[in-house]
Amino acid sequence: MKAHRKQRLFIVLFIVAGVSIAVSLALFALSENINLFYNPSQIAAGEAPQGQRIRAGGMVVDGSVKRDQQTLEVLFEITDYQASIPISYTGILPDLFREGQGIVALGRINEQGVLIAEEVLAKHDENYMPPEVAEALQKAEAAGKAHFKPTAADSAVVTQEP
Amino acid sequence: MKVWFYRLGSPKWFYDIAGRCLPWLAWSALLLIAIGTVWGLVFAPADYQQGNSFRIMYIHVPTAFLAQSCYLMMAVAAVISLVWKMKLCDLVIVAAAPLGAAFTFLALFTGAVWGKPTWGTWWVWDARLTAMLILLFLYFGVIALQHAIQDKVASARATAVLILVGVVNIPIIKYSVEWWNTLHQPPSFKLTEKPAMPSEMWLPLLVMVLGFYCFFAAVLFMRTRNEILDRERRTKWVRELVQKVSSR
Amino acid sequence: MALLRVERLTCERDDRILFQDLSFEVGSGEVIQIEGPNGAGKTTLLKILGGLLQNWEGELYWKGQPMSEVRSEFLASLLYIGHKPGVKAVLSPLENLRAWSALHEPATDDKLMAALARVRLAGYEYVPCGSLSAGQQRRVALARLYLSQAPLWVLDEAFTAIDRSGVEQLEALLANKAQRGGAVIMTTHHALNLPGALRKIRLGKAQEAPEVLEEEDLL
Amino acid sequence: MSMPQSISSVFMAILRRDMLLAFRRRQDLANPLVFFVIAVSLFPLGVSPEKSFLAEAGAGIVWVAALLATLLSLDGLFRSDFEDGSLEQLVLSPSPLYAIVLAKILVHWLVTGLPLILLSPILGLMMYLSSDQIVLLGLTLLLGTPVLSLVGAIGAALTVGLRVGGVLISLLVLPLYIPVLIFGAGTVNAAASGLSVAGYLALLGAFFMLALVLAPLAAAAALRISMTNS
Repeated sequence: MKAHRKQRLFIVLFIVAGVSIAVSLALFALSENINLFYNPSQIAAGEAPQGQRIRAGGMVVDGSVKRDQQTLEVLFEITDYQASIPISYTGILPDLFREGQGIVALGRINEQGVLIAEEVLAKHDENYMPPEVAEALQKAEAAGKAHFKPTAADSAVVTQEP
Repeated sequence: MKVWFYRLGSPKWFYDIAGRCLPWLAWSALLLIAIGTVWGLVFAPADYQQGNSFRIMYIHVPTAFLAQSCYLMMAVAAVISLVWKMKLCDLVIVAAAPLGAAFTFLALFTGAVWGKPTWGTWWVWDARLTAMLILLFLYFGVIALQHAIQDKVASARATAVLILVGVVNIPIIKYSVEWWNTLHQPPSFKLTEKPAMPSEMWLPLLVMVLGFYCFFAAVLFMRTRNEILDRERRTKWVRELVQKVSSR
Repeated sequence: MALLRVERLTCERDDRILFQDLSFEVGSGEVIQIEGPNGAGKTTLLKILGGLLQNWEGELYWKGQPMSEVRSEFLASLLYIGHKPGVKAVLSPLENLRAWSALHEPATDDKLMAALARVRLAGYEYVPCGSLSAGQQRRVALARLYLSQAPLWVLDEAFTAIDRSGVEQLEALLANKAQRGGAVIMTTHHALNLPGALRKIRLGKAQEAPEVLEEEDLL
Repeated sequence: MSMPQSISSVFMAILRRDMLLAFRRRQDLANPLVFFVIAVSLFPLGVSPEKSFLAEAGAGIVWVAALLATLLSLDGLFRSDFEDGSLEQLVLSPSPLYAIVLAKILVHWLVTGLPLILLSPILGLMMYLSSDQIVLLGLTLLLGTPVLSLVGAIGAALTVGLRVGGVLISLLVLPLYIPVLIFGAGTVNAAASGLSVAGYLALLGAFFMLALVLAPLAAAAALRISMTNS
């Protein structure tokens, strides 16, 4: 009878050991910061590979959007409030694309360090508000009292990273 | 304690209690959803960025909640079914699986409809969306296995094992796809924090979520009652019940 | 004390009650033959006793203790040969027995060869079982009876495709088993010639109209 | 009553038996491999034979094909044992079913997963992967294919004895394969982008350990339940 108990104990120990190894490996992986998503400071620091398809995300810099008059080409910059990188995109932008808004761009970085985007997706945050409130906030921000958007936007970018 | 536990597991007892709760649940679901719909669609203000399209949130968020809650509930039922062999839990799982699949599908569908105006695309291979799609596949697997095994007891046990394997995998799947790619906004509702939207926007959402939960509970009770009648059709109480109804 | 005790065993499959409130005991030295028409649930009963099925109500006791608590001891005391003999067609009789004995009853190759000789398979040790006749394949499975020290044997139609002299030989084996204090539960279509030890349990005819049950029975 | 045998001797006995069975039916073993090679070579034909595309998508393609090839071979894991009654004998063994199932899965991996890994360099060359990427692809497959066998065994155990078994396994198991696929192919892509792969490999290792210890538990429970199917 004892032998059966011993066998069961052996299996339980095996399972416990395996699970603990799995957990420690997973914790190690977490510390390694796996990422398929680059923020502007990483790209500016040259961490992103050139010529590979990557994803970059950040806020569109106020006043940086320049539209070509003849073609659909748009040039703009995105920022994470530490660094900014230029993005070029040819095509129709989503409705939600506007300055100060978070976006995700898919594309390759060329030699000049410009991200040539194949796709631009507008990211919307969890902050919903009526237009009047937004207007009031903007006015307040213009008056230099509240710093509403950047903080909310920052948090939106940070959540994209593990 | 044990008596109480076994009473809870008794199909007849559940049939009676569920029958008594049913009208309450159904009416509150109807009322809450009606209020929430009107409030959310007519009275809540438009969003400063998305305009009116954000209003689909009032369906999208409750369905997404339910899709996950339903799987969680099935997992709890699966544990009880495997450990204590409570028959009622098997019936609840049978009743819940198609509901969960339906809500997952609805969440995905409304998400796609919402994604078009906001993100500029119907579908993106984003973490939350992909995880939801996989959840839908898990539901399909559960339903398929349920129907593939003839023997009722074996079918329930096998399904319970599958659900539990899925539960272990759901966090893994969730984090895998999250690291892989993300675009979706963080949850609009957190239990621990004040929602990041004004009360005239989230109160109707709260009403809708409550309404959908009531609706889910009502449909689940109805379906479970049907399962009970089918499974217990040879017992005395079901026969008496049928006689009473047919003589009326 | 009885080796195996069955209390109020009820089983329904596919919406049909096979047997209800079945209670009996199996003591050492007994050979029990389960009888009944086709579809009466003989195989199901043996599978339940062997611990293969789970969809039944009632209690099983092994040496006075509830089965769920002493399951591994019970399995170590059981030899079960089912409808399907569990013989691999691509393996030879010797390889089949080796695989079985590694799991159930450690034995040297010499012992395995001797057991094969007892079931008149000497000379076929290295032939793939797929090329043997049905009766010979069945005998590969029955060779386990000559190796097993387990106190309880559960044999479901074990004599299928076995010729007359083979059956006689097996009858002697069973009688010997009972004499040494073992117990056998079996089904067979053969009329068994086992003076003294044989007891029969008859399962009722398959019920056409299902019984009305009290609610507690189904809980 | 016989004394139970040690877990390791039971494990080895099952290993020997199943390897022998696989060897006797070796012509069947080639099928998933042939499928693997054909499935991979469909992509250049069906999508694009362009070098840049294949170099970028190659690792993912090989991974998807390996996954499907494993899936194809899963149905046989318990089925033949179920059909001839051997499974009853395994389930009724006094030794822990956990160890028996683990041994059977190991054999499944040795005869399907391992050959896939050995074939992967050739397919990597056909997909224009660099030699570093090919090595890494082999490494991820080494960590990942055991997970495919282990998790697949749960699906096989749940469906053994069912008529629709083969198709149903895919439905049950494929959603569970997705994390392995993401990180398996992701490792090679990350390396191509010049990123560190240690984290990816650690995660694949974590999946492997978790599946190694938990999957036999679920598969054993599923097998006991499936004994009702006849």
